[in-house]
Amino acid sequence: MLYREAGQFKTNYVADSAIFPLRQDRIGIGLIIVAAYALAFLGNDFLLQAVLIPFLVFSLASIGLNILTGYTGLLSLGTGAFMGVGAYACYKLMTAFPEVNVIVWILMSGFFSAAIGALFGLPSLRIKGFYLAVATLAAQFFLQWCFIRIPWLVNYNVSGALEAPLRTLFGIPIIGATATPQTRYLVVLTIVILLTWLASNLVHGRIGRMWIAIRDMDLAAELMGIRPLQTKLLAFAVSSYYCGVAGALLVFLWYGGAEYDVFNINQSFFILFMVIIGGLGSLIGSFFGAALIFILPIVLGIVLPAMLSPFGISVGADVIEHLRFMIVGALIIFFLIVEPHGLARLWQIGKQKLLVWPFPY
Amino acid sequence: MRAPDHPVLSKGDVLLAVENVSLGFGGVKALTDVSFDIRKSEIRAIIGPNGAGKTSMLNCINGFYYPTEGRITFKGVRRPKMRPYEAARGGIARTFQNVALFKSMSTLDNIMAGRSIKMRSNFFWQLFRHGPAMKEEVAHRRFVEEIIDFLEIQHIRKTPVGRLPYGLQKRVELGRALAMEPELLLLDEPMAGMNLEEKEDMSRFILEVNQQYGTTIALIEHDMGVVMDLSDRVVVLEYGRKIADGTPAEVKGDQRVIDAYLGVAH
Amino acid sequence: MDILYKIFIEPFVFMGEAPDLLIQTLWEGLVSGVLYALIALGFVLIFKASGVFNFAQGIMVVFAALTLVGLYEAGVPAFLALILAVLIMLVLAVVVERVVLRPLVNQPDIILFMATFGLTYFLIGFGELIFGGNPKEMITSELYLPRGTTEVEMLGGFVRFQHLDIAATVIASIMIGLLAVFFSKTRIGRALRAVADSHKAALSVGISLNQIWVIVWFAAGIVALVAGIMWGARAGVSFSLQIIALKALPVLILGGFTSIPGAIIGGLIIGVGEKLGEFYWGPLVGGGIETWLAYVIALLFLLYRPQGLFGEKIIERI
Amino acid sequence: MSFRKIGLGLVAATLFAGTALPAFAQDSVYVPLFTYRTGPFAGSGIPIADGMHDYLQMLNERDGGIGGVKLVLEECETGYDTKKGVECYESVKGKNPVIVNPWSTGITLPLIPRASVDKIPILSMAYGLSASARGDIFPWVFNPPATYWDGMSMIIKYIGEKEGGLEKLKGKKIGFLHLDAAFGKEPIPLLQELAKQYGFEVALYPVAAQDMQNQSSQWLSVRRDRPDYMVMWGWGAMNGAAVKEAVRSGYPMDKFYSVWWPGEDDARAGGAGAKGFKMLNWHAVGTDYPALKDIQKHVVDKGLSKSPKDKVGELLYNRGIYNSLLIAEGIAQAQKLTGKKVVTGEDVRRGMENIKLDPARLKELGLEGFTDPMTLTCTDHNSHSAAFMQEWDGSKWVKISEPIKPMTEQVRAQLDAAAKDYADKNPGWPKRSERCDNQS
Repeated sequence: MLYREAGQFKTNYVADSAIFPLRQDRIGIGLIIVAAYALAFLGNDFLLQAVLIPFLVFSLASIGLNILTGYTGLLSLGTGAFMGVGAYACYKLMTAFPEVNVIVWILMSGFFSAAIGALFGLPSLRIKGFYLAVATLAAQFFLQWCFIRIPWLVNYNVSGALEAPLRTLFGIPIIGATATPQTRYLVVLTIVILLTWLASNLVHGRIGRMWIAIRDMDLAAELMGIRPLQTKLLAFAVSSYYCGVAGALLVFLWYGGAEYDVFNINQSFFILFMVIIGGLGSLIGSFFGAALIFILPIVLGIVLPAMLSPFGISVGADVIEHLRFMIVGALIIFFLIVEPHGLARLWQIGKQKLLVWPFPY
Repeated sequence: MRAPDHPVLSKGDVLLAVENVSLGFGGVKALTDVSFDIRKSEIRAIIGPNGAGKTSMLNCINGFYYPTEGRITFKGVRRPKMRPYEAARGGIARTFQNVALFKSMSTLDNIMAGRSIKMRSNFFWQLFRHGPAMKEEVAHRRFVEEIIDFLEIQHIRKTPVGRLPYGLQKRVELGRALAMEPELLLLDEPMAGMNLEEKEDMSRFILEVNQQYGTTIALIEHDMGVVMDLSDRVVVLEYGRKIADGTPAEVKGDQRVIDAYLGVAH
Repeated sequence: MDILYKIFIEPFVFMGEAPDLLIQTLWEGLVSGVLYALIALGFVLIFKASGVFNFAQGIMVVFAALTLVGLYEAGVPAFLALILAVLIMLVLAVVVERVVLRPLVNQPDIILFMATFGLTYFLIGFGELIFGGNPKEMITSELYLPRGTTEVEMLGGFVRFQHLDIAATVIASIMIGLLAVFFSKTRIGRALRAVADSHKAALSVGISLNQIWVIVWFAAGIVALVAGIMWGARAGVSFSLQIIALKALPVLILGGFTSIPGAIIGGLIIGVGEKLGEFYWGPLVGGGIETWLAYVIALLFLLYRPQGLFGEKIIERI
Repeated sequence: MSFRKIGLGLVAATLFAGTALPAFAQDSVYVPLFTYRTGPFAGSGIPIADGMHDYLQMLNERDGGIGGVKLVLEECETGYDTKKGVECYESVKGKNPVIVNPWSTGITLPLIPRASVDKIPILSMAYGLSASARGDIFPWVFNPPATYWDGMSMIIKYIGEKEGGLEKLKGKKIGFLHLDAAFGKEPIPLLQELAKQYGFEVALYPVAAQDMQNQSSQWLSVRRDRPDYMVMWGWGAMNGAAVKEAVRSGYPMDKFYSVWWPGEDDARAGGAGAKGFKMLNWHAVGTDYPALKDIQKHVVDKGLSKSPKDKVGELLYNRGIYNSLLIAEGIAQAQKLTGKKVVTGEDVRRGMENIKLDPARLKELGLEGFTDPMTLTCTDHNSHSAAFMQEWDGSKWVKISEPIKPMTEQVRAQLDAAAKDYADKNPGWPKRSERCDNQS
């Protein structure tokens, strides 16, 4: 009833090429953003610190990988390492120039991973598909080795790990032990909203069309004057930028210090799951995917024991973990079978049905 | 958009010259010593039986394959090892035998993608989708809408092309090629698999493009009727060799062409 | 200059000085190469016949070995356990075909690839649920696999050959030989090749795709079991083994995804290459380069030959 | 649109789980146990988890808890994965845990800065950040009974004694096989310092986590370099694989030493050839102690344990017991200090600083001779206890040395430098303001 296209006429091309042409969609997005900010004051520490902050961080990384794999069609298994580059770059920058606000460095750190990402994207001109995926594994393992072998990257810390020194914004701590989950959440939320908006602008414009063109039919794209190497490298760079910023947020605003192994191959797979389940080539899908892959196991960990206990079955944490693995695995297969284009497609179909509800024809 | 080092050509000048081109894959020869030219503003047909090397010829012209021997001169300049995107930027557009649209995009976006090389606004403005980026987007949108009107595909503007019937897909593909404002338009079997009505529409579009914008067109087509009606000159290939070249009437009367098409032994 | 000397001269001088160590290194590389190849073979079988890049091959190796050892620990005699493990791999193949592959027919490659990720997760959880997460010892002696070492004096030193490694090499070679015969001489094998070339063609000559898929997954399961026994005997059976299975990926890159001889030769190149690299050049940068060397070798190689060593040259058409 | 409903349900469930924490009865103490019975390190994790759980469960069954207060035990599965570990921490944080034991250096590091803010003490028993032994700088972190530097110095000392004095190490070569991670790399500076001091040579053999079970290159290098001794800092499947490779490559096992993490299974992996393999340890193996008998009686025989019966009393199982012994002592001391029965994290922090495991106390606990006496103070959160060397005789561990004291001087230097480094690099690191009941 409320979700209707009727009566909204576009009188110019600017309005017609808006990202959310429907007024209801714009209102919806606005409401979600307001609600997200409101959660900072309504949610408890567990919700903010253990659920929402990581969810946002992973969503950002998923957007990054989605730009590469979803929009440009280049499969990458090096996401974890590119996130790591961002985190290590951010640590070097913020300790070398403590006087500059750390938000600047978080946003700058992405440029380092963008450069590294573009470097490892070079083979993409000649290599395609799974071959390219294995090539990105080279980046994953090589960079991981660098993280652990170059003590300069962690300022020769004895712990050999990234530490999160106190950093403030307007005098309020945002990084370090004294930063409250609330402020961290607000910072992460703001950065994620900002970067999502930029990504959405990119993928809806000329550059986005070029990426999709390369993905859908790379030869035809080239015959239309789209330079394949530049376009692919741009995708690698932008994608890695997002992953890098996500990596910096992950270490400094979520964990508050981490070892190199948080950027291991499993992290890469983890993000890839999110992208695939959420929907290749969809920004909103990145959020759905992150929600399903990250939040679902947490919920299962809470719900499963509660569900089993009425039957007199009390299970250990390990069995819960096994069940979590099995359920997540089965769900991945289930979702792929039900909707190979991911949750985003389901969302879209739902919206379309809603548009014409209650008369489907 | 023409690069300054090219001479300004007028109608009838040689736009593209193919000289002694051969193309081989390993032991297989797809083209052998083919020479012909395409003049400014003409409609040039390339015909021949299946496997004659017609598509390979187009692939050589727009840089998708490099000829093993011979040379191709475009607007008086010979570019060895020209990459396909360089050809596109030089003004050669192309449609494909099997439709090669960007399936997940809408008709509008497909044609807009054809404008990519004409768009200049930088990455920064793209990020914000404001200022020059938005202005440019709207200007090109206007141009694309003209093409959409011209091809009479307004009603499918926002439909993903993957869902369109074949005939319409071919039309969208033509639109995408036109969006590049090419000097030379290569059409690879633009009417394959179409019914009579669709063929008539497509023929009309081709003629109009040629007449209105003066675009030079090279097309591959199997329907001899269409070829005879549309084209100014015809080149005939068989087994990778040129067997005839001339006006439709000349070619029609050529014994070798008749043999090739009817399969008479020499 | 010093660094150039260390990179280009010193390692070779050392090779000459201690030829026994060189032989030993080559032998170790050969053995791990064969074992990598064995894992890669599982990937190739499935990719060849169904176009699926089976990420779950690594966990299948672990799962097969765990089943074997788990059954034995539960009191089943060793050889019966072996037969049962084979049967369980058959069941797995049938289930995978029914539940995963059949509903996903004609989906893009990446979707099938992701589905095998789901399978991996499921098998990790399932395997740990049933067999527990603690590492187990492979039942080498019960399966009459040889133990012990032969020291051969040569070249002014000695080279140690583990009997187990020799056995692994021999068994792997036999496996590969059998598979080659299977593919080229039997009716089913030829059908598999037909499927690999074209699904439609296979259907048109009356070959059931479903059967073919069960057969290749079963074959891959057997290969996984053999790989699991060999790796398990070398390093113990535990879930961390599946990470080693990733090493099969650069092997595949080198050999091409569809070539059985490619997998073998790729495996040997990677195995020998990474051992030589680690042993002679690793110390220059503090060692541990083995983790990425294989991938970098594969990457450099790809730049030179994008379709792999034995992959067919791709002629792009449009 | 059932998916959306499911989604909404999930979100609601999360919100609910997050907000409405199960309210524990006021007469109990909540002790979360971070365990990893899954993942690549499960081989080490399972016996430790069993030991930790069974000892505390035994206290519940036999004594009704500690000081009459029941312990609420809850395992949280980390899989040795930092992400899940941090998630575990967040999920237990709201339930007023009295202490947290992360059982992974990777998980410990992010928790250290949080501990003082959340007022939850961290027990990282002989792992984690070595510098946290300094109670004056890290009041909330405890890592008894010895740091990795202590461990390294003890091994070198033992080797030196075998050679007939540390000065005899001159010209010898010691190989260091370690997990290529912060944990494995930590002792390197001390090892190099000692090498300089005593004139021996060090060869490093890093093993990457993903190549734990594929060590043939490292052992080839060992054969090339011919180190006189090998020292190992490994974890999980790495230990077993290393023992196997050592046997395979014919390295003399009696010259192969390890820090305190290998278990029986790791040594067994090497078969008969593993005989002579040595490792450092600070507590007994076996079940010949009243407390362990009680565990068998009250927990294992009642089917309350997950451990197979024959694994009770094995090395890593007893390691878990030691960990729980410290937790229980921390709680008991806290009760004594505060007079409260239901203690909080802040109380247990004070309690930990008052742990004094002297022979009398150990006897009281039914663990006489289980371990050497150990004392924690406000400044010393580690105690730098002595450990002994034990040898694998082919079927079990045999104690072969008296307690070896760490080289206090050298360790102290490393420790102070590291603590200073940490505080310097984390400006704003709070000065200790927590009260001290046990000034040493």
